[in-house]
Amino acid sequence: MSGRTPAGAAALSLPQRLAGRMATVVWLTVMWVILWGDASLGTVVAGACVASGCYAAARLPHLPVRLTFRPLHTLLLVWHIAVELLTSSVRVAVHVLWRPRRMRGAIVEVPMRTDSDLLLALTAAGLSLITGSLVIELNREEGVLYVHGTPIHSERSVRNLRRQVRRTEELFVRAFGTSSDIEEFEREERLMLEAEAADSAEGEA
Amino acid sequence: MNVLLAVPVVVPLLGAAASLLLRRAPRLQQGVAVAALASVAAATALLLRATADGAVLTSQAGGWKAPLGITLVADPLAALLLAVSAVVLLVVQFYAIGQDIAGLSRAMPQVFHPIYLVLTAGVCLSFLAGDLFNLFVGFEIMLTASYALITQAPTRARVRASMIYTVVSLTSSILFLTGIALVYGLTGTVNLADAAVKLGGAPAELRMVLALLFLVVFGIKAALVPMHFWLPDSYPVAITRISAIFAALLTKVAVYAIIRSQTLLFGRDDIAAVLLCIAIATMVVGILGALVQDDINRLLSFALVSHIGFMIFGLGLNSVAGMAGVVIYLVHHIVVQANLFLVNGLIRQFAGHSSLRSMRGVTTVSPMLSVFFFLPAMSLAGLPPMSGFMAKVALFQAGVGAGGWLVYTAIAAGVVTSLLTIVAIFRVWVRGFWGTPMPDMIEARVRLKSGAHVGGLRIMAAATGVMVAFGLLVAAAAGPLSELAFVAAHDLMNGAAYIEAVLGEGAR
Amino acid sequence: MSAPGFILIAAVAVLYSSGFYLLLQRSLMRVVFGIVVLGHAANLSLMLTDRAITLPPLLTGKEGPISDPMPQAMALTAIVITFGVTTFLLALAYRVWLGDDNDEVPADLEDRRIGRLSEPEDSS
Amino acid sequence: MNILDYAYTATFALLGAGVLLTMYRLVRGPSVMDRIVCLNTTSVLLVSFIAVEVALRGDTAYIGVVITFALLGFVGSLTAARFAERRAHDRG
Amino acid sequence: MNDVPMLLPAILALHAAAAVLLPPLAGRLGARIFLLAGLPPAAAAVWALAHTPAILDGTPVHATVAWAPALGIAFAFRVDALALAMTLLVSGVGAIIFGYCAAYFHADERGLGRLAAVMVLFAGSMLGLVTTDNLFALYVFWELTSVTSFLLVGHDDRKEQARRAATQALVTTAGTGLLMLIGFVMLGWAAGDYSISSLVADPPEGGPWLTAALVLILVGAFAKSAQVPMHFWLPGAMIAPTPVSAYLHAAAMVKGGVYLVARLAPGFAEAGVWQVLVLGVGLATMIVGGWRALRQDDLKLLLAYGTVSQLGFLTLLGGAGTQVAGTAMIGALLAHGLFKSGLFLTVGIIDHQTGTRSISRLTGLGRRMPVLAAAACLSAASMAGLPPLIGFAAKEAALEAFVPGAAPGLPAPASAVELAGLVAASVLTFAYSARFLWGAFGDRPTVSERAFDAPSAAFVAAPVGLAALSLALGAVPAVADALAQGYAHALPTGEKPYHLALWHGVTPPLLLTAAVVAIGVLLFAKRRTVGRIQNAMPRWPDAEYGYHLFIHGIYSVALSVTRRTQSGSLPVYLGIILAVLLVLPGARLAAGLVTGEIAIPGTEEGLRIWDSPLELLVTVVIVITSVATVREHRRFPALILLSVLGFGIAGLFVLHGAPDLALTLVLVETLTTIILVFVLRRLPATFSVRPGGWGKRLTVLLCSAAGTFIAISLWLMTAARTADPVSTEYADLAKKAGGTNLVNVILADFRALDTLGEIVVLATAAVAVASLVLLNRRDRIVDEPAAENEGESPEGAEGAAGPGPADTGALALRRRTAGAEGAGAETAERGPAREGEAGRAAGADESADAGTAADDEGSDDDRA
Amino acid sequence: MTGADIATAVLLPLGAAFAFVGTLGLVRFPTLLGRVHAATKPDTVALVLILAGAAFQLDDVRGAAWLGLAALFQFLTVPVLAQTLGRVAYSRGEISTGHLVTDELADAVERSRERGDGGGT
Repeated sequence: MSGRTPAGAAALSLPQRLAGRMATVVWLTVMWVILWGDASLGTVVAGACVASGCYAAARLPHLPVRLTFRPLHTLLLVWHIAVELLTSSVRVAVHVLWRPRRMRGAIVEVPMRTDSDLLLALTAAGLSLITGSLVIELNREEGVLYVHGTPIHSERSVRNLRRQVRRTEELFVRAFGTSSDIEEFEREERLMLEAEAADSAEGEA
Repeated sequence: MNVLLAVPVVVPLLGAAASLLLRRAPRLQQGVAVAALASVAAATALLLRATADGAVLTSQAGGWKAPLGITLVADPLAALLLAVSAVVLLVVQFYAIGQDIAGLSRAMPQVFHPIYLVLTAGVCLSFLAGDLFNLFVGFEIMLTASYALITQAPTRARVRASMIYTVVSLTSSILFLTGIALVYGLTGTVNLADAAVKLGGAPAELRMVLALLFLVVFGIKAALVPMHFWLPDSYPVAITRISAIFAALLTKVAVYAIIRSQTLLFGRDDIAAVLLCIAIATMVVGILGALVQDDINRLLSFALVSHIGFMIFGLGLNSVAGMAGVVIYLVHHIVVQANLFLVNGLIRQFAGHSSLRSMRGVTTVSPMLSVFFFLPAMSLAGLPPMSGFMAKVALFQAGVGAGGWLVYTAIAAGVVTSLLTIVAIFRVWVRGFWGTPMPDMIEARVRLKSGAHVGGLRIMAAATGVMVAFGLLVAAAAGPLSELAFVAAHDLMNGAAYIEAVLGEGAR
Repeated sequence: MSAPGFILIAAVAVLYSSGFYLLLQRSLMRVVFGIVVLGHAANLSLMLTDRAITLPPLLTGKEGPISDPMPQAMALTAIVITFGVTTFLLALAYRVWLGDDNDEVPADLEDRRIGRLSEPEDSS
Repeated sequence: MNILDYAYTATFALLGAGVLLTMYRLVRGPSVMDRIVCLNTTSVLLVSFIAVEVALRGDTAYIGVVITFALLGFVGSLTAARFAERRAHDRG
Repeated sequence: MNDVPMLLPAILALHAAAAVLLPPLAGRLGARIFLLAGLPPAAAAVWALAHTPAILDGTPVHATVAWAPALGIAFAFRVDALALAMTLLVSGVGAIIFGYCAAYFHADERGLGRLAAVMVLFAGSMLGLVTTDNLFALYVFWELTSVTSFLLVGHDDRKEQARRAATQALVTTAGTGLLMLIGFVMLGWAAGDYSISSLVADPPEGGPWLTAALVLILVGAFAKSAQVPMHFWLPGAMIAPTPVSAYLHAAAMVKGGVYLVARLAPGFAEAGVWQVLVLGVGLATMIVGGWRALRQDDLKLLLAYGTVSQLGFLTLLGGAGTQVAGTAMIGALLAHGLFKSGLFLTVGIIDHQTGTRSISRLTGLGRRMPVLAAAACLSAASMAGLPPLIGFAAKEAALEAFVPGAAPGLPAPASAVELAGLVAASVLTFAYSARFLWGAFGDRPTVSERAFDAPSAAFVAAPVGLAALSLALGAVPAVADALAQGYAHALPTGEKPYHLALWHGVTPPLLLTAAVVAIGVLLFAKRRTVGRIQNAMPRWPDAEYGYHLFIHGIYSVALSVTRRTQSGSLPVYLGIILAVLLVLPGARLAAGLVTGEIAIPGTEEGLRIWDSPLELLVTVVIVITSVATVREHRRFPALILLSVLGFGIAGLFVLHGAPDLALTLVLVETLTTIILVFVLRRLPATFSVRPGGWGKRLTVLLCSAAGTFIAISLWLMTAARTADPVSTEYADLAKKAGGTNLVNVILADFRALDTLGEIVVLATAAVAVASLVLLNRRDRIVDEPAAENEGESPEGAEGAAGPGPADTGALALRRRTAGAEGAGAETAERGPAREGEAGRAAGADESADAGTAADDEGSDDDRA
Repeated sequence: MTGADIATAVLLPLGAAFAFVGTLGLVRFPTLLGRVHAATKPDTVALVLILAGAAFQLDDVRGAAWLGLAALFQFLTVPVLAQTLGRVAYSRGEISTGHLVTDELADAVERSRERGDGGGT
């Protein structure tokens, strides 16, 4: 959530940028109206003013809205997150009650396969929502997430964490990514799989 | 809905808004400020005429009848104080304008004028408020404006002073709020008249506790000993015009609040002893402090504290005569304090400071100034034929009439205080005005008389002169003034008129 | 008839006490905290002047007595006012920090000077 | 007294216990971060309380409060966290 | 009332007008301005003469100008014989002296205009003092003479001695004047009337009240007429220019007290305290004055002490309250006014021509200024009470008045004592009169003659004229006698009428006078022996020393009190305020609870633990967080605790059915937190930790006590409420107004004014913050040069101080870097501002250490 | 005893239980990050459950919708907060490395240092 704009932002055309802005403003206005409770004209206008004011004041980073929406995958994603949330909450609960002192964690570096900032951010958010994991740092330039996971006791659980992160990322990409994002994602994944295969082979040799 | 009552509050606020918008055009800004203050003065003058016979004007804001809505009330006392304050505010405004024209001030006019008007509105609202919480709001408006004003041309000392000032005032505000909570808890209303009626039926001891609490609350702002320490540390440090207004009005508003609350809400005499003790302490401690000061402003501030004691003394007499004395003293003191501070401001132009340690021979440097100083100085010292003498005579008459050893002690303290005031104030004269003038003061005089400053200085001097004249007028008009004072005192001492005016006939 | 329970009275007492204590500190920041706490205390005591009725003063046709709106209105005003003044006090603290490196309330110089005097300067 | 009442009592009890625990951590510290976390937790718990109240009364008056608290608690904690970070940098 | 008497106020106004108009003319007219200034007194004198016959026929002149009737203050005038005598003295002699001034002062004298104005003002107020009939008006003129005499004595304000003497005179006379005012108020209150004539006509019945009033009044009067022990200011006041001394300290002002005594005597002479005081003090003054006059070397001082003695004499006569004494009093009054001012003027001439007044340096003036010497001889003779001068007649009358049995009111022994005193005083008077003549005009071979030129005729005219008057009045005592009888008939009658005359036949007084002369001559002849005796005698306790002791004592007390109370530290101030809160209402509440006058509410009305257990929970939160906030010594954690506390309060509000309140609170809370964070960013991480100990414990005790007090009173008050809150009526009104949320309706409709005020406060605070944080930073940058100028100006110690600039640089540097890592971009433009700030700060530091901070800060605005 | 009531009766205590557990973790976990985990996530669950439970008691849909909005906010804000907290905690060095199996961020920071540009924060 640090306010640095993506490299591509500068290249955006004005209408796109305006679109981004408008989206935010509209969203804020809606919030305002809902909070206010009645949808009278005055409220809307006031809300719009306030929203744009806040927006101008806060100089929020306007991410290019290049997203598509796939309901099916979205459902899948939501389900995944919900399950993860519950299960991991339970896990944490167990640890809380059972020997909390023993609980250990790890900070794992997970290279991402997509380079869309938005997806990256979404993924990070999603991960942070899940109890077991918590994104500590995301390095946009290299597209790497540093995730703190807990409870983690062994290399195996570290690998599980990695897998979980990757899974989440994939779901997000498939849910919201544009076709280009998805292609790009799959290319990256292939490369990565090969690499893994390679060093696993080394491992066997 | 009596419009006259709304004018002193609303017009300055409008003026403030306008002058805030006009901050790029100094002349216009000054014009707006003067116009607003002048209209306030006119309105208050009309109010005074309307209430001179003891009538109590009310206006129910928004047309909601008394205990529900907010009531603005102008009884003779309020009207009188309003009128005097308006004049003083106007004159000081001219002084300020003069100083800005002369380019001798580092205060930012574009901030000063609006906030000054807000201060005016706050003062007027506090005088007019017929509702405890509204009084609180009025106080807050006044105080917030004063916070802003005391930090004009901020220097290290001023920031320090404003810190003390702000924190102490805030403390009193918090206590005020607490007091309001208590009153509402006991009576279920905050309308002064209504509360007065309902407090009548409340347990006496609880009423007493409330009375004392409010005495403390307003006593802090009125700088009653031993809650006065903040005043000499904060007022003198501000720039002249501000010190003048603060010394003249703010403490008086607090005194007014004390009078109003003690007479109307808790109008029984069981607090009189406390008041008298406080009055004695205030008079003596204050003037003793004034004796050892080197800075004229600080000296005046201590004198201010000590003379607040006189008003509390009159209040403690709990008689019509005493109250009349207080009213006269209030009027006299508002004028004379503003007067002396303004003169001192002019002196500073020559001396560059107001410390007696390095000030000699002002009489030689500027005879006019010395006349301007001498007359109000006499008045402050209570020497005839100035207004201060009137006020003291009224108080002493009331005191002698009241009797009782505590009262006699208070009278003795009053005499001592008057004597020490003479010593203190004439010490300023002897050390600062007599003697061979300091060379740099003469240089400063030459510098100021020549060049760009002259026009502005003339206005400043004229304003001060008007103030002196006003002081003399108060003395000369002692006859009508005392008549009015007695009328006001009579209204104060039996709240019936007030209550009926607010709640309508058949209340209580 | 409408007095609040002891628990809340105790709360008020604690609030006022701690507020006063903070107020008596030399660091302006703690003074500000004290003002904030005292503001809470004052508003709380305003609220406590009516019976502890949990129904808000809304005329939504719900049956049952509603809580007294008057203290709420006053407390609202008071909150905002206190906020404004607190902000000013903070600006002041900032200013003090500009002047000297901390936010302590220094003693008045002239008072100190006079305090140092042993003899009155002139008794003419 | 039906199940619902038991449920409410239980809820209040659990939330109350939570509040107390949070207070413990809040006072105990040790790190500022802990306190910030507690700040957030407190706001969340408060929101939960109000939500339960809403349920208890079936009264929509407080829903605005719920939402606003949720938001403001977040804002406060976030600001605090940001500040803590800057402090860390100043030290470094 | 015919319009002629209304001239009197007009004449008074004329004095005032002259005082206002004269100063500008001084430049052109020079010393001749005094001739103009003399016109009003002359007019007054003429007016008095014009009315003399009517007044002597017993019809006093009345005139009244209302001032403040509600307070009993009115300019009421009533000119009877006594007033007439005083008027003639004050205005007549005054006019003469004004004429004398025109010759006395050089044109290039400093502040002539001022002097003339103040003198005429004094003449006016003196005139008013002796003619008014209202106690307060009397006091007005009384204090006016004090103030004007202050200005006159301090005329040569560049002499330290003059300043001291002026202050002394003012403090003594004005201070005791205040006592007199109280006396007047008491007297008037007892009589229910402030008109002197009616007071004297039927005085209020006696008693402690009256006694107190009389004592207070007499104290004032004695101080004014320099009676022992308050006589010290008069010799000191001799620093004034000689004509001023001649007027104030011989003819006019010092007579004020005597006048007052004489004025009140007809009404109050019987009062025991009156006689004791007047006779005792008068006697003592007479002797002391004479005795000390006898050893002066400075002619003027000699006369001053002589005056003291004579004033005692007058007080004695005025207060005695018998017809004879009254007669003598008038005579002596006129006599003294004439000869004493004449002698003063003589001294003035001597001083003016020879440049000295010291007996030991004068010689042979008798030969060089025969006319003056002759005049002086006449005046001195009158002073010594030799025939055929008015002084003699008066002295005869005085002795007559105290011949045992002559005075009905007086017990024989007392009058015997008085008589003895009179005789002794007369002897002394004779002696110092002789000494004066010998000292001023006698030949002393030991002293070398001084060169000087003879005075002009106009110059000498005044003393000669006065001496001639003494002679004339002496030759024709009937004139003075008429006045005297006019006054005396008001007094309780003696056994036989007595008239001022040179010859009553061989009476005891005559014999006494002869004896006086004889002893006096002896005393003068043996002056060396006398001098030795005087030096040998132990020095009497000096009243002036007492005065200085008094003043110094006051200053010391003031200093110690102020030093103890005015500590300058904010926490102390607030602590004291809390203490007061506990002592006044707190103690009262405690007392009420203890005595049971405050009922503790029973169970049915609010004696309960809680309304819902949740309150307990919230209370726990509140208590824990607030206590933790108090104990926390790091800023930031304290801030977080504070926010949690805010949430707790909000929860309580929710419990009490105040959603809007809770909302606002949390909103404000968050905003405060954010702002606080931005400020905290710049401040050190921890508060300064203060050591524990008693101070801290005391603070804790104080605060908790105050908190408890408020909480308990809240509980009691709310429990004691009987009436329904007004707000119960809001509901249906709001329905009419069409609002559903009562709070909003109240804020927006019923109490809209409060809301307006709230907005105003917010706006003002915003402007204040802006002007404090943003604008001034800029204008610092702009007028940095201005600050430099100040640095150069003598007061502005900033920058001028030695190590100032060095630290400035250092500080600025530190700030700059701190800012740089602090808050990124805006630092760039804030840097210089900081530098300026730091510079000022450093400068202020220096000056602060120099202790002159107040000055240079003061100069900051008013001398930009 | 409607179905809505039953739902509420189930959801509310469940949510409360989650909240309790979370705070318990806040107290009992040894590491700061652990506490952050425990404090943020279960609370989210708890709040959502409770809001749901409350929603069942509301007769009008708008109220329920608002509650849903509140839940949505929670979903939006929690990750942001958690992430910020984590980053800050890490940058303040308040990670008790004793409890970490691996810390690859540290290695990364190390690498970036060598490479010379401030890679991490």
